[in-house]
Amino acid sequence: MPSSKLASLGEAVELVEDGASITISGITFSRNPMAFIAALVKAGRRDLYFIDREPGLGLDVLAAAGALRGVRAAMATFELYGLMPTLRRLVEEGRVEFLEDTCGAVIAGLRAAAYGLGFMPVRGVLGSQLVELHERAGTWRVIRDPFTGEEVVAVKAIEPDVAVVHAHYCDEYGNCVIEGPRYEDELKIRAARRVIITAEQIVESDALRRLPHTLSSTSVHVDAVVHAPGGAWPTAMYGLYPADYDAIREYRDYAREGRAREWIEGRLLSRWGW
Amino acid sequence: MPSSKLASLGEAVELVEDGASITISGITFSRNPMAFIAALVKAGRRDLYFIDREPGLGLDVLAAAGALRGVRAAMATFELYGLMPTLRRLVEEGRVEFLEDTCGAVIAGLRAAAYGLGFMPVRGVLGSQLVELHERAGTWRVIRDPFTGEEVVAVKAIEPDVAVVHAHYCDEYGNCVIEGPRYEDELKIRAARRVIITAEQIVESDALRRLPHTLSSTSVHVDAVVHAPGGAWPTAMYGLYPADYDAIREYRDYAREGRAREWIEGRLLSRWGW
Amino acid sequence: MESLKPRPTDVMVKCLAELIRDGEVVYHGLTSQIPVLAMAYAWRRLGRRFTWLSVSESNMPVVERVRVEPSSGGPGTEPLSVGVVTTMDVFDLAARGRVDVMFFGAAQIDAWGNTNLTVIGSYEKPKVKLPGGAATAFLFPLVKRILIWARHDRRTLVERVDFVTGQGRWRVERGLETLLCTNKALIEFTREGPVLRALHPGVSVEEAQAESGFKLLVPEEPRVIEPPDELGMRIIWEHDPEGLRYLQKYG
Amino acid sequence: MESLKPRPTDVMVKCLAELIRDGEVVYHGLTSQIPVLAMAYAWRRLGRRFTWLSVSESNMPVVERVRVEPSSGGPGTEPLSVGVVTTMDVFDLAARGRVDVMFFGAAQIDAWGNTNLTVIGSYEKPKVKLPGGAATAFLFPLVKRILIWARHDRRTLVERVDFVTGQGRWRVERGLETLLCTNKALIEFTREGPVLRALHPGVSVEEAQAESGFKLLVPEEPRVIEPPDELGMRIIWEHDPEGLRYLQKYG
Repeated sequence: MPSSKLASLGEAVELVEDGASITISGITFSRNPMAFIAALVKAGRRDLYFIDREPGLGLDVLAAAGALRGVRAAMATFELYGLMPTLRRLVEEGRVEFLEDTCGAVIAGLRAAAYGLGFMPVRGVLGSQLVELHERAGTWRVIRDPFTGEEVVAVKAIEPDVAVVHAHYCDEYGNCVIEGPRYEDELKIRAARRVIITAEQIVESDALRRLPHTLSSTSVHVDAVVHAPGGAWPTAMYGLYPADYDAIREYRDYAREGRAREWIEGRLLSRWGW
Repeated sequence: MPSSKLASLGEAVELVEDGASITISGITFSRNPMAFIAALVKAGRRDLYFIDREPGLGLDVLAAAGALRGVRAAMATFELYGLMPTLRRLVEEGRVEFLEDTCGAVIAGLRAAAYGLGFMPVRGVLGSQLVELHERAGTWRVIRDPFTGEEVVAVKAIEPDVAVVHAHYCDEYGNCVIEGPRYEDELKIRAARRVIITAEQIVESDALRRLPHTLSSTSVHVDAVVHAPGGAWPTAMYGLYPADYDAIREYRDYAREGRAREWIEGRLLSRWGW
Repeated sequence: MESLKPRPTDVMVKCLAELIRDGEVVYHGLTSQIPVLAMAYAWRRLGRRFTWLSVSESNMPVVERVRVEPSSGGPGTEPLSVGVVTTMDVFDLAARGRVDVMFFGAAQIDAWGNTNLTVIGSYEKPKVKLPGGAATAFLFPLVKRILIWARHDRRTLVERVDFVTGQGRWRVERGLETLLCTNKALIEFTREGPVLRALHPGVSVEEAQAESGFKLLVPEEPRVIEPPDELGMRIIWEHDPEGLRYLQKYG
Repeated sequence: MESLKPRPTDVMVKCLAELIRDGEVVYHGLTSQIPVLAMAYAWRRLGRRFTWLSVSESNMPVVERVRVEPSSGGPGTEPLSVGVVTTMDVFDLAARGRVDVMFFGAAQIDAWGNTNLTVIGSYEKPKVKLPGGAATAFLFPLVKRILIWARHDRRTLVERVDFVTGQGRWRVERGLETLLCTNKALIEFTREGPVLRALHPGVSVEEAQAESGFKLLVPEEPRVIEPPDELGMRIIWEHDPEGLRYLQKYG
């Protein structure tokens, strides 16, 4: 039997060290692990390197809390609510480093790590100026297909120190299920060195027996399991609650005025008793 | 709306040409697309090249029907029922070519094809004599990781002409669900040029709405959908029927005596009205 | 329900909708409220039948129930999906040449259809840090027809983009269809150059050219994009009852 | 229920079971009725608690309900799995160094622990076409402890395998644990050579050596593998009521 991994937010946050690279679940305004992000802010984590495909609210909150040294993402956006209110400014001021990536290459890098490989090729990409950026950063290299001789971009494995994924339900060992859109979360779980699952519901393993579907994570992948009902708020949780766009817009307005911290403490941390 | 792909076994078998490379669903004695294999035998297909990770009954039936020119597999076994009764003899007599592969490399090759890539690296493998076989066959090449310089095996994409997958349920467009063990079937669906789904049940698309899980195939992957209840018999179908080991042992005994064809016609083809 | 009078944004929706064909595999990404409306318009007003996929990982949603939200990537926009189809799955299909249509935005676009979603100014010293190209660089070489929507002015339609996020030139040199719907016109990028194919009602060739930072080719009289009719406008409003499409200020 | 008298096959089951440790991640493949029984024995008789995964894509099955069948890859062997965990997923974990124990068969094995599951004779002109190594070549370099089961005779334990399917030497040179349970003995492959660690009851060092095609090292008196006791035998029979384990003729 694998060991029980149940932990509080405060205990699980100890798995993330200052300076760690981190990736989170969801997309812009959906299924971000906001409870855990609150815990990271509360714990005062610094110098995190944030990696994701299409992040939104969770990323800007970490940026506003001063937790980040760098970001690697294919797109960082507040969608109809405009540019990332805080991150945009920090990047423009040169206070946070930003490495722009592209979706297929992020996926290829995560796949390489998930499959225990040093690199993966990716189709497309050639011809974009992103290639220069990444060759300089040492994250991509243009190689030749050993069979056809064709030029192709090789993406170095992206193995975040920690993945934090908010799921629908999970047993104490880390067998979890995400419902609805997955984005790359099942891949992130497999690519990261450490995995923290926050879940709307903790279930008995027996409740997962006879489930005819694949698990989003297994006990072997997971280091901590945290019960965090409502843990994606104000982002959406498929089947359970919609995005709270009023709260997101409110955050955006505070952040544009440089008062994100107020909102984070008054509205987000307070929800978790901090 | 994608187009309806409903077809009879006889219509779908026209998608497989003599000489095609083919992969099938399941493993040894589980979820082989036996109805479709019966259709291939009935149609008298020849010179097929069979690709799979751990095939069993379906492969030997095709071998016994004289449908094969070659096989690429990591293991071809009748498990406790011994060596493949027909295939073993055909390979020993030099009448069917056999390229032995290894599980991780088969997966890597299928992944390459599924991701639209020319090749994929794979961990492990080095040090096995399989490397010589595949370098000679042009299917693997030892390359260096462009980032670390480490030696690694590159597997050329494995893109079968046709994948035939027996699933639990499917709509007319090809949106299908496999329950229980998947083996590599969802990957085979994505690697092959053409995909034929045979299903225990044809369902309305509306019955798949609100399904919070990922589909095993989508309409974009699939070329034909065949209603074939009991279509895995005598191999097992998770949740629906167990392997019919008496029938499998009976086939094995016939095949060992060189009378496989009798069993195939009397017991398998007859089930489908042939 | 607000005014049924079509605005330039609504004409953009129809312009994009008309570029979707029967039987195609169509995918939209983030901040794609206008493409979502174009897909709904193509389905309901133009009767086009295609495979509807999206960054929200929906598949064949009930189109009548589609509603745009401030995010086009969440579970709210396209309910009643047939199962879940991941973006990874769709991108793999794209890499295998199986995706026909994808929509992209652009902060800048040049005469080749190269797009910039990365930065205004230099990458190292950004004047404006843009959101990033998302799948742009990955999908530009892979998708059959790329439909771009952008504002029609000289800050957007530029001689030279500050950063080549989307490799339009790569596409155009290989004859892959690359089209731009602005709030004034429909432009197709070709080997010969950007061709002015159609104009919004009341926009002249001269105005379209004056607001472009590159030379437009006009080999034949551009057609006029008829604005959505009343039924079309009712459909657009049904899918966007709050008028979120106007937030991007295309008019 | 048949005889509770343990046979060599049952001793092999216990020999393998004792090599599974608490907390490990353990996976079995095809034709692995004996490893399945070893896992059940380790769980129920030895009280070992580990993560049970398998080629049947089960996860943490209810061990009491495990029943061996002619196939160890189908849904019948390990019912009541906690969800489905694919073999691909487990192999990826192995590639990341997260799988502790895997079982492999061998038609031939040499002093380095190199195994042959490919062919007797030459690959081009086979005398016997064997099933193939399955995951052998892939997993040999990746899994922490590899447990091999095989017949103890000079046709199996050979000086030189006809084909190196499993790269035992690669493992042994890197100090990775590689052990062999036969129907006579337990042998560990080490940098110094194959060490005779234990013997079945009634088997002498001389007999074990005489039936081996390579020289066994005996640095200390090999222990005797106590056969399963009555409770152990009842457990084995409960999981294999038809005695399928004896079909492979290990005695």
